[in-house]
Amino acid sequence: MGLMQQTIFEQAVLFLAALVVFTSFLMLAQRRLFPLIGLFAWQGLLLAATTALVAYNRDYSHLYISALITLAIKTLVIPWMLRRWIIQLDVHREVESLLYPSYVMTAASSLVLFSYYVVLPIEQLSALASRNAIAVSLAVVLLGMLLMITRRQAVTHVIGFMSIENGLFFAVSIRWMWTN
Amino acid sequence: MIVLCYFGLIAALLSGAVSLVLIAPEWSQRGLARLSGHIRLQSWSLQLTRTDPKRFHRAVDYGAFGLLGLSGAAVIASGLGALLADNAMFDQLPLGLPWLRWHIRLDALSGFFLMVIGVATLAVSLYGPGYVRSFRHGGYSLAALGFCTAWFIAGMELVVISDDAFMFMVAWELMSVASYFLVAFQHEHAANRRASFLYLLMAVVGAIHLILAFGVVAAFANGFTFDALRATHLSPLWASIAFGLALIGFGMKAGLVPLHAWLPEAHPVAPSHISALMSGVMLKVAVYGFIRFVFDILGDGHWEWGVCTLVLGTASAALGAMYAFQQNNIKRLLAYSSIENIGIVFMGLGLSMIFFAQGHRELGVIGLIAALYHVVNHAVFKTLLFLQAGTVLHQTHEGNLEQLGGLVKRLPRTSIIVLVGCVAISGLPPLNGFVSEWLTFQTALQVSALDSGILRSVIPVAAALMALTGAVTAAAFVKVYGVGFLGQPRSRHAAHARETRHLGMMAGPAFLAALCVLLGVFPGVVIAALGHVSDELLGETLASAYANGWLWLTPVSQNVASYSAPIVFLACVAAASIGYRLLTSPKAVPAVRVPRWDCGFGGLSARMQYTSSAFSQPLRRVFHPLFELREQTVTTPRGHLLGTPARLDFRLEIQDRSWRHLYEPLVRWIEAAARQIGRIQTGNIRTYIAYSFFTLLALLAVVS
Amino acid sequence: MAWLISFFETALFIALAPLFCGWVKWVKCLLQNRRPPSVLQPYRDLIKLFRKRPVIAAEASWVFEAAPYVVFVTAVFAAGIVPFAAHHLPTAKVADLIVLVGFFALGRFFLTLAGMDLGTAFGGMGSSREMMIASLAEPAMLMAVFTLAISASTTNLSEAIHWVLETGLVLRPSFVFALGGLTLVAIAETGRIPVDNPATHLELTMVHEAMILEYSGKYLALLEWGSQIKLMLYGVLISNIFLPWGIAEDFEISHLGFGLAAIVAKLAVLGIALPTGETLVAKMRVFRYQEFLGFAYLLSLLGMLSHVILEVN
Amino acid sequence: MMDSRAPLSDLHSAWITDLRQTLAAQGVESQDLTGMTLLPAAVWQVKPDDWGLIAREAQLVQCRWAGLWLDDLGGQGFRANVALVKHGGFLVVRTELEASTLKLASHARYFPAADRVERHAADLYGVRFEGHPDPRRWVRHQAWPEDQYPLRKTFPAAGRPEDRTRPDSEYPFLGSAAPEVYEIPVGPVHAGIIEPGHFRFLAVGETVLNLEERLGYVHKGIEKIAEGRDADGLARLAGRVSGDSTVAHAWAACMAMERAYALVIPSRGYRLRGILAERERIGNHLGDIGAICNDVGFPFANYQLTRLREGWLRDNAAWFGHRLLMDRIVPGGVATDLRNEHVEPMRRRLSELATELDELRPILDTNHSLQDRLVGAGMLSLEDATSLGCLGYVGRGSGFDCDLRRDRPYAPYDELEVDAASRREGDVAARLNVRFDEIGASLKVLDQLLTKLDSGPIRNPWPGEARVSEGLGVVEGWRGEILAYVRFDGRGLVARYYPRDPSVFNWPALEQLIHGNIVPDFPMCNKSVNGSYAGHDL
Repeated sequence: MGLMQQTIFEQAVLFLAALVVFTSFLMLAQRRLFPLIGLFAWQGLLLAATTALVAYNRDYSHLYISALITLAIKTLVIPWMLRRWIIQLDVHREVESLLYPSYVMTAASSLVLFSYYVVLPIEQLSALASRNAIAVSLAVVLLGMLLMITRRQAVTHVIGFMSIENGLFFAVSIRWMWTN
Repeated sequence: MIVLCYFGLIAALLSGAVSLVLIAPEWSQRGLARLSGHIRLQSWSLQLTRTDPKRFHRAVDYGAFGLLGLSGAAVIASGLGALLADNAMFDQLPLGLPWLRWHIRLDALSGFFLMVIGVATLAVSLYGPGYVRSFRHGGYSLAALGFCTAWFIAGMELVVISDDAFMFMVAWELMSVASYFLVAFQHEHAANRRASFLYLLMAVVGAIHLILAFGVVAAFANGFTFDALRATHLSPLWASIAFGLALIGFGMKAGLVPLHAWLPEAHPVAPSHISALMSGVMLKVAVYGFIRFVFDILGDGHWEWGVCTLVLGTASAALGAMYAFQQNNIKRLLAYSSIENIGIVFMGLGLSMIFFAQGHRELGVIGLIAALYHVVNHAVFKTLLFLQAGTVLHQTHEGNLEQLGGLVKRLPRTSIIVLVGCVAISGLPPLNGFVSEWLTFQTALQVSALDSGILRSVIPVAAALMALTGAVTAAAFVKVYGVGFLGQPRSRHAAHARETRHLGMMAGPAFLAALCVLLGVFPGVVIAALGHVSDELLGETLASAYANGWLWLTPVSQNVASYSAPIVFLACVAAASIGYRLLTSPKAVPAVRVPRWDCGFGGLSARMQYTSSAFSQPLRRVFHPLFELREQTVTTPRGHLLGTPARLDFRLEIQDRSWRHLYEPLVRWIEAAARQIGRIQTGNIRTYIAYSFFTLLALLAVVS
Repeated sequence: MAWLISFFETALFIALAPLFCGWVKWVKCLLQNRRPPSVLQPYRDLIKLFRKRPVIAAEASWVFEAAPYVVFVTAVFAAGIVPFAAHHLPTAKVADLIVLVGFFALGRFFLTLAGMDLGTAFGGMGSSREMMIASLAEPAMLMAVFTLAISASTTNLSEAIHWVLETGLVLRPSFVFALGGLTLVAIAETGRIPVDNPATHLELTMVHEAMILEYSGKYLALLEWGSQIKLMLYGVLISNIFLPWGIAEDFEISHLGFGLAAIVAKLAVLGIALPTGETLVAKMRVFRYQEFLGFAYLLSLLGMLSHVILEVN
Repeated sequence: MMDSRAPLSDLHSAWITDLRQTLAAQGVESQDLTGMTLLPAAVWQVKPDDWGLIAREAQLVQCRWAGLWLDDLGGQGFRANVALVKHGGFLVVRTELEASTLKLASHARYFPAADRVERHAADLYGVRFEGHPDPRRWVRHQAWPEDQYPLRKTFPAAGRPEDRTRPDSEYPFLGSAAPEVYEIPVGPVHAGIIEPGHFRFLAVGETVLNLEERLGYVHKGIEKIAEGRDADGLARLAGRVSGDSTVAHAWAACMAMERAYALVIPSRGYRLRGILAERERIGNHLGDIGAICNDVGFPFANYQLTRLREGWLRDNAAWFGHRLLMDRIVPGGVATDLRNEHVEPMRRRLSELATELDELRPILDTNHSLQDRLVGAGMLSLEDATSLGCLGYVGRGSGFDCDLRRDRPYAPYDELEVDAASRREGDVAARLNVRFDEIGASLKVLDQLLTKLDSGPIRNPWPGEARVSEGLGVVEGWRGEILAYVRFDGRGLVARYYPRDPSVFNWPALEQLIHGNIVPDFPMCNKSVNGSYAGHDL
């Protein structure tokens, strides 16, 4: 079952999944704090969009609420608070030096592949697309951990931690898409 | 066919014998005269005897290399015959152990490699007489050189046709030992002695692995012939062990990363035509051994083996190219580039093994053919480039790019041939290097046929690294040509170089350059011939590749990918001729010749052009984790620290990482072990007697 | 017939390349609050250069004179392969995407050699930088090509376009990533900001311009034209692979006309996007190229991964 | 209004007293001429043998070495002067030399800043500086023979030019024996429309190992052709020492002449001079900021700032009659008055410019791609800036903070508040930001000046009598402190004019700050220093 056999909604959800991973990668590569927060907000936005899409497609009204809350908290409130925090701490000019960014990126790509490999044998997830989406969520979680490992700044750690949470949340909301 | 092959062998050995007469010129001259007197060549021999030793030497050189050329031609003919024949040919030689005669087998695979050996030998035999002359003044023993060269070539030929493990190993050792002496030929330099020792060490270690590999298979077989080995069925574990040993053994000879460190030390220090043979051919013999052992003797492979091979191949290709780019010595650069090319060959083989093990036989064939195609391509252009590096060395006495420059004006014909070689080795259309790299890419592109998602995503990464390799190789050869041949001469030697007057030194490389073009323009023909090899090994041919006629190369089908080398070449020729007409047409406004732009300062010097180290610096800086870099700038101030310094020194050392992380620990370990053993050897006679005594006791205990 | 159309199309491509360049310059001038020159200015420049008497350094070898021809001819060949207004061309069968990359590499090989031919510091500098960019761009480019080729299971450009058209609009994350990767590679390979500044006069910062610093007259014209073709080629490649809609599927005159109009429209849009991007950023420091092209590689790799993970069975 | 003849205040002269005591303890006899000439500087006359000791002790008390000029007294030997500065207090030490023993101890060992100035003097006077680390020619190129020294009075002003000057390709640049190192010759003819100068890099790949400048291509013989001019003529000449600093150089020369004649000019004249100088400062900084951005391939900023600068220059033309304000400053005051109806438009333009810059600056500040190029590139340490005595934005970008308008304010700055911008980072970004801050500060100064602008005459007539006198003028130009020395010969004509542009001390800084940078960053670093070729070569 390839991409072409799926409905446009399912395609869109998978597309959003890919974008979520992409934001995680960008976060790993970003060395300045403000853009990092921006990326985190974008990830939240994508998450909210995915949830809303699932809600619309499967007609789950409770997911709309979840999407709204995500939008409010992850895209607006938390980034705003982090911004303020950074300005108060006066660390916004700092540029974190990334030792060997290429190694980190290689590790990140391998993690994506690894999560795919790990999810592969799970038989219960009958719908293949669902399985792949779960792989994506796992990848987001792992990338969030990598972000925390490779950085020193506390703010980055917080963002990494919340990006892990994003991954978990994504897995949950995406499950609704393919459950009956 | 076999007879032709024997003829080739005998011609090679005779050439060695001819060279030996140089040991005692006086004696042999007389002997030769007497001998020729018997066969009525009195006048010729008398003339020879009377004339000065110079002419005698020249005659011997021509004789020896002529015989080598004969050997090459014979081997090409017999190889071609074997390649195109339907069945393999067998024979036994009355040599070897009493219970194990030497078995000979000439099939498509050996035929193909015989041809590769033959082509290079032929080119070297044309080139050799002019080149070795310079060694005569250096007081080197040309007899030893000729003798070892002959045995070296004979050894390679024997390896390729041997059909039992015992003969294989004997021939292999013959090849190794002969080439060791060649590496040690100019032994007055400490670096050369070190390189040759390292080479010998690695050859021995490699041979031990090979013996073990054959031993593992032979342990389950009844006999040492390849037929017997082929017939055995090994358990996956033992098969994997045998594969691993073979990979190390052959990989060491072939120069796979990380077993490669000896190669860039050993290959460049030999005389250039020997370097050409070592890089161009001997590495291929190792590839032959690997193919014979893995595809033929072990038979059904596992995909994990393929992944191992692919990973090692990719690493060799990428690192080889990187290290090559950083070299300033032409021959060292070429040696590193051999590692890179062997890497590409192994990538093809690895892909082939993966596809084959996964049940896609027809795709496996593309990989194998891509690898074999690259084998012959590399043999052609690497031999060419090494020979031309020899010419440069011969004419300028300078092998360091930092001291060359401007040779395109001084050596116009040589530089055109080198340019062909550089374009070919950089994998650019329409020459041969491109075709095999294209085929390897096409193999990698078929990953969607595989079930495993991991393989589907790992193989493209390997292919992307191969693209990196290609680009870096192109950069390396832009450096060779741009720094060495273009620009202004950087030293007196380079400024006064002259074109060689020896016709053979031009003819050998020119022959190879023509082959570069032919192999690039008619891939269909080559692939059709290689089909025999794949048919024999995998039971498949790549008929689809030339299904749409000789004009088109379509490895899978025309819809998937197609490349028409002849059309591209024709278009190139047409464009070139139109361009040339436009350039030389009388109507065109002739260009004004003025000095270069010097920013109005008043003249540029040769110091004001990019150097070799400078050219490769950006990539050195980007990929610095791959190198052991030591860069140091020392300035001597004049009076105060802020003025123009009185003197500025710069030192740059670039080393392979494998030295520090693999070889130096190994060497330390060996030295420690030697010290332990040294402790046993106290030098005291009583201790030795004690050893003997206890040994005796132990033996007695065992016997009783 | 097909061959004829193919030749005609290539000729049109070559003829339109300066126009595209002029358009890009025109838009850029407007964006920078300047009064733009006519979009036909590149033609005038080319004509002027072709008429001028070329000046060549006395130290130049034949490589120097041959290189502009090689660069131009490889660009023309590449233009011949890429479907412009129609696909299913016979020329697309002569060479596939990988050969296209090979042609570019061949042109670059000779251009870099020409940069080193005179033995000036600037030429060598340009060549060395060009080779670094090429080495870093090549893997990214190939990865993007691979993503496309594996999805469409062909490296033949016509076939790939056919496949995209046939499957219709599918939201493929892999294609979006590959598009991103290929765009970055295109920026690097055509020497646009932020990798190279085509408008600079500072010898020490140049890449492409440093290599051709010593050229004049018809040689310079050929090189300029060649790079204009290359710029447009990447534009056509990107728009026709990722948004092939509108391209003529057969050789009917009306379809061809529509195809031409479609590609011109797509290029016009690209010609606005490119200078907009260029206006927003400064040229990168030389040793940031690795990060830029590493990012291109990462995008392409993500394309490949999302293809493997999300799009196929 | 401050009297230009006022002697040094205690604040400015305490160190001079200390230094004199230290020197006296070492047996250096010095004759104190303070107050008799060259006010407001302190002046000592010493013996030639003590010349080196002065430098050693001055270095120990951390003086800034601010210039050296020789003077051919015409048959009565030569006089050498060196200017030393600390806390805004000037000390001129001079010595008399016999024509037969024209040699002095070199100061370059203690003050690297003296290196090229001494070579310049050696080339033009034939004086030998003993212990000078660098024996190579500096300014002479091949224009006149070995034993000819054009600044001696015996040398004709027209010179003895050859038909065609040979190229200077034999100059012994620093080379390296290492085969990996190559040389990049750049200039004197550049691809852009800039002044001529030759740069010789030693590099491996992209990494610059060393940079050597070779200037002197715009040596116009300013010092020679100044001889024999009257005051007006000298002011015109001074305005042409360096075209972009025409106001500052003219002002410095006029200040020197006015001090020599003890001429006080009307207060409106001072204020107008201030307005002209600040306008010149802002115009040049606008151009520089744009040019730096253009050199990193960010033409957007360049076009915006060029637009602003163009408007600024057109205003100059409309209000003062010259775009670059050339010849507006004349001995005794200024040549053009600012009409009253122009005051309000000017004030309006000031606030307009401030608004535009407030919009533009955040765009540049937050553009990562731009900041990535500027931040960290071309680092000049405070230590190097101090020993080279870097002036203006170059010194202030590295935290070497000297601004004459604040340290020792001359009219009209003594009645104004001047915020001298300073940064510590020392990189290109810091020099760019100093320029931005200076524009802001200058806008404020202009505003104050416009407020204080009273009515009255703008120029006092130049006194008719001729006298033998000398004067020292020091002003803060847009590049930094400009020093001018003028001696009148007793016929009302100039006998010696020495303008010292700040570029003299900023050019060597470029050689230092390029270390460890990459070749393609050089244009940007060069532009961030933006030394004047013409002002340096004279």
